[in-house]
Amino acid sequence: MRSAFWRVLGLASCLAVANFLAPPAPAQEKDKVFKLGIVTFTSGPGAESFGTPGWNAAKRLIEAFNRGGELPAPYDKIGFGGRKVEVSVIDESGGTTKQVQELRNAFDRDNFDAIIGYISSSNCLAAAPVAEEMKKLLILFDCGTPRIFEDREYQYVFRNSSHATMDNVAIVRYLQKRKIKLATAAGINPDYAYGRDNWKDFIQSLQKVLGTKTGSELWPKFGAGQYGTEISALLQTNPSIIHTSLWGGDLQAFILQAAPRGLFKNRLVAIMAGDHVLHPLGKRMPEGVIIGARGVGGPFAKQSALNDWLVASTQKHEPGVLPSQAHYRMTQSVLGLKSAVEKAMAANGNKRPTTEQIAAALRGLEWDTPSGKIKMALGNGHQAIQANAIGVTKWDQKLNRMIVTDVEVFAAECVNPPAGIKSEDWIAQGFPGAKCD
Amino acid sequence: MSSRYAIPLLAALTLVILVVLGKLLPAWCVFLLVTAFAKGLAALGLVLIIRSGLLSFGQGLFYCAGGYGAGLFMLWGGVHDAALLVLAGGLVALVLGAVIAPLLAGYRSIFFATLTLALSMLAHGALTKADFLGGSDGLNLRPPSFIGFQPANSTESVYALYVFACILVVVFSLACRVHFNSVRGLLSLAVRDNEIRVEYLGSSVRRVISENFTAAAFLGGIGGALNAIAVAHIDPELAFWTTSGEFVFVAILSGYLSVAAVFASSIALEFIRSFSSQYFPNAWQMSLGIFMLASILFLPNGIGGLLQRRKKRMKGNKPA
Amino acid sequence: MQLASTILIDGLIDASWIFIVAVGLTLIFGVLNILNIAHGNFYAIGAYVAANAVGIYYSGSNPPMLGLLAMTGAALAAAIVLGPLLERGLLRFFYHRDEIVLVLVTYALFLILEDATKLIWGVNPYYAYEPYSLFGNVNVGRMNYVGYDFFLIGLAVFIGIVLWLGLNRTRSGKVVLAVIHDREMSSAAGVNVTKIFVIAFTIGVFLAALAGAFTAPKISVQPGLAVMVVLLSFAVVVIGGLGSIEGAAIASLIVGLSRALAIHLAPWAELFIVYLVMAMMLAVRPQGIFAPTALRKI
Amino acid sequence: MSVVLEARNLNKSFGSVVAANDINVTVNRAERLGLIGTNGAGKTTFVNIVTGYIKPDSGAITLEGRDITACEPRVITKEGVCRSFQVPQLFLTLTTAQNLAVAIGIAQGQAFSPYATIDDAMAEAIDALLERFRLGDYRDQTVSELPGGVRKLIDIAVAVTRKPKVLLLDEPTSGVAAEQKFALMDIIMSALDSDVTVLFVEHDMDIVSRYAQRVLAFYDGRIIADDLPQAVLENQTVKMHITGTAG
Repeated sequence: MRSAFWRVLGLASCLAVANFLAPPAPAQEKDKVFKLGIVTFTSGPGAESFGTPGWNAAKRLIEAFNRGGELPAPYDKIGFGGRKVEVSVIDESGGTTKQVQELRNAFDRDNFDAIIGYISSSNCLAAAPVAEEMKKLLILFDCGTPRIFEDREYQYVFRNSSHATMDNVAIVRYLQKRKIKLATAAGINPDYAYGRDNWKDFIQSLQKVLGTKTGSELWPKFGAGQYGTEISALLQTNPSIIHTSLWGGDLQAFILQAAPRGLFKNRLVAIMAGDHVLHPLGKRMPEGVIIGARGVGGPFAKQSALNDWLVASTQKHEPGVLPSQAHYRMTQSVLGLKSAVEKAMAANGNKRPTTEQIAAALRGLEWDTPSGKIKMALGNGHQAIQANAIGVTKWDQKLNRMIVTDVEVFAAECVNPPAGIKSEDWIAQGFPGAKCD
Repeated sequence: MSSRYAIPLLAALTLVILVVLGKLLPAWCVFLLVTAFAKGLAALGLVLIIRSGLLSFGQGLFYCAGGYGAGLFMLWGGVHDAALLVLAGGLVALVLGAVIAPLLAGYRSIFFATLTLALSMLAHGALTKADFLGGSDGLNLRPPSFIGFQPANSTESVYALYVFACILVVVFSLACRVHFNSVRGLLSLAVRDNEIRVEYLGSSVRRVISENFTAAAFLGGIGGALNAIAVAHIDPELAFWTTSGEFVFVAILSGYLSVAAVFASSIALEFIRSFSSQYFPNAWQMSLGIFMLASILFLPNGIGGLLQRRKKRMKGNKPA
Repeated sequence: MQLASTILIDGLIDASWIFIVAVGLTLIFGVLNILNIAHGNFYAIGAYVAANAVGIYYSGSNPPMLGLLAMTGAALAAAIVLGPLLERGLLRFFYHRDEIVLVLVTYALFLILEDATKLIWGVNPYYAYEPYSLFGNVNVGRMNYVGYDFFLIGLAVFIGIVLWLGLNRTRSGKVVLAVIHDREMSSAAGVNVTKIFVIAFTIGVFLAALAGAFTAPKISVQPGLAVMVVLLSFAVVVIGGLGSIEGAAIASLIVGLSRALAIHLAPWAELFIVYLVMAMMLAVRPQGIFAPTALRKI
Repeated sequence: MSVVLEARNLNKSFGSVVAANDINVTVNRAERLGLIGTNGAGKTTFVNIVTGYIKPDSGAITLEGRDITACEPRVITKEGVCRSFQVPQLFLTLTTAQNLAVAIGIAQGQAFSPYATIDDAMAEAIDALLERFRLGDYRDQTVSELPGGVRKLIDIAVAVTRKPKVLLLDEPTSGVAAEQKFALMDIIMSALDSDVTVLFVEHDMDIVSRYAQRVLAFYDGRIIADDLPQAVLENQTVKMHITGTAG
């Protein structure tokens, strides 16, 4: 018995000490660089559509910053305010317990100055209070749930892109603006919180604005891959519009299986986050599908020096690939952080700012990105709002790729709730305070 | 020293050492130990079932029940004391276990394993659908207090959590150790070895299995509640089959002979995972898989078997 | 009426796919007594190699129909490489261990192959869409189907019959059945169990890879495929009775039809319908529909 | 003499095989009964029916007048009918002492009190039992490492922890070398209390005639003779079908 206990304690302390001794870099070097961690899916179902594009975008951006002068002003300074940035990736797979462990390790063991990350809403929810408790800077980049800044206040946690409410509100506004009459609406959404929230936002907005009746609601399992029966059910009920928040491999499989069966003919299909499958599917993506890109990015991006840089850098490293929502949302996040660090530095007499100073600088900040201006308008200046665009897919013979036409862009204040009201209530009350040109 | 006091004394000593060790280690490491302890407690429960010759692939169900039990007790009941929360989580799992146990006690081997798996996947599905519990996104918990003590900062709260976890681990290890040595403990092994003889001695195999399963559920709930408090978040993933798979791995790696080995395995798993995430971000699952294969291959009786063998050899070498 | 026939056809299409996916798992369990969690990885690998093969095949001007053979060939090649390698190089070291330990071994294998697949093929999607349009479209009543899905029904029936005949009507098949029934006895009777194990495992891997290969035209082949099919196959194999080909066929029908029923009539239940069927089935018939019953001798 | 166990009109068939064909037996207290018959004659089936492992198609078993036919083995054991097995049913990974501890714990109703340990009283009981069955040398050895004859003894020692009224021994000397059989039976018989009713299945006629007071001869699921050992062994039908010494 005794030896057992000792041995175990020995093992534990050996492991611990080994860990303890290994990582810390010399203090001097630590001061010079800004250590940035990116948490994103590098494995599993999220890797292809959002995880890897997000990480690629961050990596290239940081590389460009470190070389300096590659991006247009105001992003032409080296690194973050002259400080080189060291960036590394952490896999988001493995569940919330693992993510909380890894976040603690990242701040406490690996001394990251800031973390940008999380695609999964449950990981965002779990990670945010940890960063807050540790008083470390965390910027959420992709997850959709509005709950994070609506449920509590944060000092150290930000989301440099909008939450998911506008993705669906914008589609409904689009239908309204284009005066499309719809008798019934059906939904096919993945059966987990993200899919359920999206459908709820969509159908409630639709009922408020157009008074459309609800048709069938289908709830395939996340990662199901087989949609034959769902497609039959949709054909059977024959709704005027089908809404979906499927994404990644699921969305591609759905489209590949639905298109040959004529699901996209004679009715509207609205894919709230559809831009990221345009490039991989190419010609197999049907025409006439209403899509959004969770912001004015991807095929909706307006010509600007910043956007030109993003497109050029993406195509240089991934020939033939056009940047999509994950690239844009990551770019937004990194640019926001850079702006905040540099603003805080200027306020601090060009000395290295503290985490608190960076957070103060980021709070309520506005900055330019390839997807337009981002404003930290909600959650006491911690939650961004941004404009959104909706359009319809069309094959462009000349460019030999799918483009979007009939685009409508909605101002950030038009499709996002104002400060102080929960998204749910905002929709339920009929969008009070919305400012649409 | 009488052998009667040897084990409690050793437990007290271990607690002191662990508590001191926690002061010396960095906070991230201490936190990793807390989560390892939480998983270890659930795996310890699984060991109880394994000792009666069965293996549950649904221990995550109780880990999840404990987590939600503690979490909802905090969010709805307004209770913030860690001890009460963990107790609540344990009791919720205990009740659930006690209800399910008699239904499962007639199943053996792979059927027992798959049925427990199916039940925990059903719970996973149900929680994913439960919008009022946050669905798949789950719920955030608030920071706990520890018998009136409210930690002021991150380091303090991690350490308080760690001391609390150490107490749980030592208390339940002690309870299990004493139980393993008891007649009832032997009866579990007897069921595993030969159910027919147990029945022909006038004892009920179903009862042994039901009790062990319920006790395992309780420990799973305690572990789950501890994890919930530590991570401050609960979601249906806790009942997913991969969570249960981890407990199975820890339990198999530790073997059924030693309580300490359960926590050693759990700690080893967490550190290996953490290291491989750090050094091989693109192949951490592979490193974990290789570690699992190697440990199954080279430690056929688990870490506990290793300890036991050493002990035996030492005993054998003693001069007569 | 239309609804009933739609549910039936959807259920059948789903069932055939499920059967192709799960039958290899039940074969491996029957012969080797391994509940193989890595089954999904073989499925994923099958999808990847088929996508590669389709990509190469259709870039030339080859007869379109024979693309199906290219997919089969790719799956076969993957199985011939992986089957013997994993059975001889890994699994056999664990045969004397408890069956639960073997489950854990395949879980480790699952983790390893998951990353290995990603390291080989990366995270970008692969497509094998050409074969999906080979059979055109079929109208049943007002409902429009893709002919390829009916081809899959045929394929499932074909695989089922070949396996059944192979096991019940050939000499070597009967030997395999004998091994399924009583491993020690057949070993004592001079059956080369080692050889049977290698062959059965390889066939199991081939069936999984084949399932992946023929699913590839309908999906985007990318990370995360494996984990999706593991639990589904488990459920089917458990419902049908571990190790029973007939059971797997019936269970696939049950699961396929209950899924179709759920999606058409109670879509909210789709998420857990499979586990519900599985739990209910286990409660009623713990050994599955078809399972050899063992009575312990004292 | 008081009747302790009675079997009336027992019938049991497995498919086309009739394993018990109208079995009628009355057993008196403290009797020593030998059960003989070829393999498949129905001896073990009889033992299995009496102890509840197999339910008869018809007929009844009564213990001291109470019907126990429908009872589970566990209940029958508690009622005082205990048994050993042809292949000893022991806890192979436990030591001899632990096997006995489990048995004693169950017998004394302590097995389910979660923290009843092997205290001094139980250790004494274990040692006494080991002494009775001359198993002292094997006390702390794991059962799986012990030879067959020793396991037979442990199997019986475990069975008597409950102080049974009726003890059924299924081939207690099978698998033991011929020259050791008598020694083994001597140990067994001397270890048993004199008021225990013992039924033992045996192939060796010398053993039967030495240790049984009465013999039941089974053939084809029926009892073809039920008498004093000498009378049964000289019965012509028995000679023809069982002992093979006829003509």
